[in-house]
Amino acid sequence: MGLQSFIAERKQSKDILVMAHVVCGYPSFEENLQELEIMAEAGVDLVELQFPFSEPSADGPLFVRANEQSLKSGTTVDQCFEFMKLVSARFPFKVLMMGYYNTAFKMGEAAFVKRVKDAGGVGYILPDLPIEESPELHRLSEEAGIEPIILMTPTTSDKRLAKLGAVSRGLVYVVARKGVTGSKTKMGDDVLALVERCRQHTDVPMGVGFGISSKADIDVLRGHADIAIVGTAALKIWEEGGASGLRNFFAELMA
Amino acid sequence: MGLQSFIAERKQSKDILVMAHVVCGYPSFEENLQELEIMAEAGVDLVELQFPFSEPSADGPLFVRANEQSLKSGTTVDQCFEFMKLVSARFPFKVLMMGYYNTAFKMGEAAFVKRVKDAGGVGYILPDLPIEESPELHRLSEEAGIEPIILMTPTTSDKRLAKLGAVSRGLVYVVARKGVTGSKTKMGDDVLALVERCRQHTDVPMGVGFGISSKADIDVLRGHADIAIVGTAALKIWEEGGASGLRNFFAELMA
Amino acid sequence: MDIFDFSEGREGYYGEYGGVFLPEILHATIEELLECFRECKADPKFWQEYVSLLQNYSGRPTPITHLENLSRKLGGAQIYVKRDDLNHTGSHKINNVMGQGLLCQRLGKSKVIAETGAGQHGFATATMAAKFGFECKIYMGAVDVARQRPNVFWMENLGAEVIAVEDGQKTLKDAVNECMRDWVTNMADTHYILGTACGPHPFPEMVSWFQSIIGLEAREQMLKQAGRLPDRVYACVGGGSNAMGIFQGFMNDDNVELIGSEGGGHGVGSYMHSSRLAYDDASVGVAQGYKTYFLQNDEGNMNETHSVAAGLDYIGVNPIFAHLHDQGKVRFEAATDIEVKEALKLTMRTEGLIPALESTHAFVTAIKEAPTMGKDQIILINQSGRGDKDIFTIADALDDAKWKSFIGGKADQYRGENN
Amino acid sequence: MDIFDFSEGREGYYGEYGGVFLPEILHATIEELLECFRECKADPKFWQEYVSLLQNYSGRPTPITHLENLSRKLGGAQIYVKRDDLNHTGSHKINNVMGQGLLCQRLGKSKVIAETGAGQHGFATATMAAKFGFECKIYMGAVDVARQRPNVFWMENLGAEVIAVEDGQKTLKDAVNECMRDWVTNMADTHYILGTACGPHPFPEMVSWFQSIIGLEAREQMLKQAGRLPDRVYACVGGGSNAMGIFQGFMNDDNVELIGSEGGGHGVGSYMHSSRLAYDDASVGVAQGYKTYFLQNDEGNMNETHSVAAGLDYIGVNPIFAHLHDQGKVRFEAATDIEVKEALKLTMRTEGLIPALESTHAFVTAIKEAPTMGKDQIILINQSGRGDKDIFTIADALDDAKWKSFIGGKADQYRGENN
Ligand SMILES: Cc1ncc(COP(=O)(O)O)c(C=O)c1O
Ligand SMILES: Cc1ncc(COP(=O)(O)O)c(C=O)c1O
Repeated sequence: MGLQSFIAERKQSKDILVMAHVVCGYPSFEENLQELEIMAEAGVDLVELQFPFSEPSADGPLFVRANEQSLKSGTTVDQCFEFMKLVSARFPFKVLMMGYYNTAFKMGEAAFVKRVKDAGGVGYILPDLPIEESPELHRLSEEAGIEPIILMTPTTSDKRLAKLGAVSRGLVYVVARKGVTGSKTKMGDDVLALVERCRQHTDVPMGVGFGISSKADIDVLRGHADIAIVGTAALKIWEEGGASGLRNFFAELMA
Repeated sequence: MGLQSFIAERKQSKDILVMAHVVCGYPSFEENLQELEIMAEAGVDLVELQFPFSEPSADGPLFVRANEQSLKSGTTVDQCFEFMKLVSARFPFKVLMMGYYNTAFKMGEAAFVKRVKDAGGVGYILPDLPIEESPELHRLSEEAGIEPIILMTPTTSDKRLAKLGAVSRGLVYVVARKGVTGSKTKMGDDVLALVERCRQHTDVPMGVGFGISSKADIDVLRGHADIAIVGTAALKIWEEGGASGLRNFFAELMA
Repeated sequence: MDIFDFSEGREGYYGEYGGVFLPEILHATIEELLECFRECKADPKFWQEYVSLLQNYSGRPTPITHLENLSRKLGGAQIYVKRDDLNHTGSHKINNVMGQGLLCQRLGKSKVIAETGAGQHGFATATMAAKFGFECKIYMGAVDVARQRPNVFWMENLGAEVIAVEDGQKTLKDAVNECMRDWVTNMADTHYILGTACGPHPFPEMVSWFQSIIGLEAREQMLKQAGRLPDRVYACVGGGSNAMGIFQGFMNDDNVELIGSEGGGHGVGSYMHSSRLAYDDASVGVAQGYKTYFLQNDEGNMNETHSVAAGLDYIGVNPIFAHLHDQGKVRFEAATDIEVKEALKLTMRTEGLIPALESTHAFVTAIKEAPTMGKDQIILINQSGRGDKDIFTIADALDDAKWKSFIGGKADQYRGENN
Repeated sequence: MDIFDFSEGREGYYGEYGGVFLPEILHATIEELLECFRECKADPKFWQEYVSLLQNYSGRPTPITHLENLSRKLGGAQIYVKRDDLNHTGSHKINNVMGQGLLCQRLGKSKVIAETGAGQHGFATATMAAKFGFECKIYMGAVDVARQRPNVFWMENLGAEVIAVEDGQKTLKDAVNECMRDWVTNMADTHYILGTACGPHPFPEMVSWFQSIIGLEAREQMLKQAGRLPDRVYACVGGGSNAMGIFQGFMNDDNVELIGSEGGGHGVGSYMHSSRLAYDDASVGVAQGYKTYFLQNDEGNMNETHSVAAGLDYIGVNPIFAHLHDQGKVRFEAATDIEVKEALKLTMRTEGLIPALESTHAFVTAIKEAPTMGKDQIILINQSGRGDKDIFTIADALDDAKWKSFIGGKADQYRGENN
């Protein structure tokens, strides 16, 4: 089943889905598994598996350090794909590859698509790959039946939203604010207005991310967005509170 | 009795005279007196009393340090003149003021001449005062009956020697070599030739200085120059060998 | 040949290199920048204003110096040097920075950010910001902050905030990442003054354009002073801005060979260098907003790089050079750390010039090749900066014992003051 | 008015100041120098050669920069700055040194000696010697060697021998004495490159002549850039060479007021300063070969002097200024150490310029006076040098804590290497 129908199906029983995030190999693949187990238990619907990159220029400090530490401990792209395979087989949520374009570019776009697909991934998020640079990758993805996730942002003009909307598939990642991952966003009318603006240009489901860290944030989005994307907040909790902390976090978040 | 007649008189009993040097107030006026006593005993004929100056740019390292230390210990121009008075009264040798022009300039040339005269000095050596700058001082000196000592050097042209000769009185100080006081000079034909060259231009007695440190040096000059001028060598001995050292030094030198 | 005529290819691409690989959120900002740059480039008054600003503030035109002693000593080609070391703040970096300052004014932005490695670009940017009245933040790897304190000192005194970047290798490339992070947050009122001809379009073109003043001057000066064009032109290549600057003066002169000299570090095979094109260790990739040759591993993660010259110690090379290298239009060589030290000593003693360690890389290659050339041949070296502000690095590189003991004494003095 | 027309007075005298007070042994040498200088001055080709050497090697003409920000901030006169800081080696000292280098070639001498205080003149001389192929010895007070190690480092690397002078106050004046001592020994093959417009004739005239290039350029540039002559011209005065340099451009312009700014150190009455003319502590004397105002005691021994700027920290002033002061042709003011620090900070932040501490003295006086002048009035400041090579002194002067801890870390690193 493709990403979009998966989302549609899940949304029949929930008013908003949750997408979570782990950085592959940080703190370790074992801990990643524990985190994912907790996320699955809590009913998380989608997970981004970030492939660590040496130049994570769109990430905030916590993820930057996670990328760095993961690479330092020897994480390879092969390991990430194997992990993806394991995870997508074991858990009910759907898995997306998240990372930087160079990871895909270096192995070749065709190989990249094939490997995501083979590992059970339903799509990928490459924040430094603009649509101007991705027609071929999108074509290959479509052939393979996986989805390239398009990002829409507060600085995107209507004209450009139309362009982005035209090629968006699976889901759209609405970036709630300027900046990098990790800092808090005030979830309010601005964000909802942005989601509405984006909806004018596409029918695919809307995920909202960047700075979501509480049930209150999700409540704001409920009825407006389809998916709440939780990134840094979860990693922070894991680092500070371990398994029980994370369990409580997701329990509260998704209550 | 003026300088030149004094020299003439002394030369009747000696084939060469000796002029020695002390830096006033270095190591102290007391030690100066002890040195002078030894010089007098040894039969030294003339003594330069150097008035310390803060910028002794024509002096070598030993005298530079002596100038500096003397000033540091508080030596004043008044003290130097008083010391000159004491010395010229107590000892049989004749005394010359030696120093830099600024000492004379600051008190005024007329006052300077009067004070040298009053202190029993027979003349002065101001190595940084060229003849172009000294007509008035020379005039005052002549009036007072003291002598401005002219320096003649290895780099002085015949034309200039003639000019210098024309205004020289008392004695001429023949600078044995280029450089500052203190380093050794090879006393040989060059020096003698220079003395001969100087004699072409004046009849006043010739003293030779810069680097004379032994009887052998004096022996070379004997019969050519009228006066051997011993500077740094004596101070060095005093510093290293004290009174007995200096006594031996002069005994050998003048044997 | 106009490498910036994109009418037959994709805008911002040089062969297969270049492009814009930025987060979507910067799309509008980079478009706005591109548009503003296009306006400036089309407006002769802008260039006039730029030239007169550099003349009055930075001392342009910088002269060409004929190195008669060195030429004689090497016994081959006549060596001329373009003296961009005489610029205000001591390097060619000021050219680009002043140009972007004017552009930033047009953009109506009040804040500037910049990455810096050796500190020269940061120093120039802080200077420009003081002159233009912009708020200024300089991102600098923590390792560089520690080893380039003199430049940090000046930047701070010029009113800039210097932020030590603690991520990654804590050097230049990490400072670039941090600039991107600042920019995606503050682009509304902030312009990113990229320091070399790298990064996303239009930066390679824009920085090259501003630096082309070097080559424009140099070509005219060579004709006037030497009576003809040089046979070869040498420049060091970090990101490639000073080299692009001087090469552009001779791009259409087929008989002028263009040679870029990269940081050879510990030499070929050492994997401790920053030669992207002269050695075979780099491959094509996409990072920091553009596609070019990077020193990276098979999975696309960047390798550690090294050069005695902090300003050459960078993973990527400007995409224009990647293309010109493919085309055989520019030849690339590397100079090792050891060769650089020797060439620096030679240049100081024979000519009284102190090239920056970066620039000395160009001297190394020129000094190697001059003796093989005829006495009637002419070479031109771009001295992109002066070395006297890199005293710590050079004293370290030359392992100067008296310097070290001076620093020890200074430290003792400071510690004494604190007691 | 031609101050160098001695036809009605004594050659080498300016009023009652100047002259030649040297040991007889130097008579022939100084005559030879005078004769050679007269030839050079009479030979238009010499001046042409001099100008083109400076153009091609040192980047002359240096520009004039209009300080719009500072002028606006002060709310008075429009401030322009002559940028001799952009010279090769970083100060106006190179002008004189290059000129004397050419002259030394004419004299057929193969060795040069020079005194230096801050090190700028020594640095320039070592550079010139490398370029001309002269053997070079630099005399520098031991105290200055210790505190100006960066300059010593460069001089040595340029091939000069730097000799620490252990006599006297172990500073500039003692280095001058030591040069005299070397010169009386080695004059046959050695030329003494005096660094300022002091010393025996013809040095004051000769150094002033070479430095007059500053004023020649500046006058023309002011007319072109500001449309008219400045109302006032400010320069710092150590020995007085940069000030003589710029003032000569305006000597015959009666409406241009000339202001020299001396080292006020700890201020009037402190006896820790180097203001010979602005304060009342100096008197006429004869030392170091010439007659002028010296900071000396009643017996003619020199006093200790002080200035935060090593290059102003000198006992005497050039005899031409002593005369022009008597004549009321040049006004003299003093800038204290504290004022200098404040003006330096202000200039860095508002204009992105880092004047040398010496030059900052001129800024202090100009900054004090600009607000009292009309907005339609114009002042010109001579920025004789750049401050970035004085980082140790300036960091000390600004008491920069991060700098101190950087130095501590560097010292620890070096000590570690030795274990
Ligand atoms: C003096 C100097 N030259 C060259 C470079 C290298 O940069 P680019 O290749 O962009 O000229 C730098 C960079 O800091 C530099 O400071
Ligand atoms: C930059 C600078 N300005 C001024 C001076 C003072 O010298 P003068 O008065 O001869 O210009 C010096 C002396 O070292 C200097 O380095």
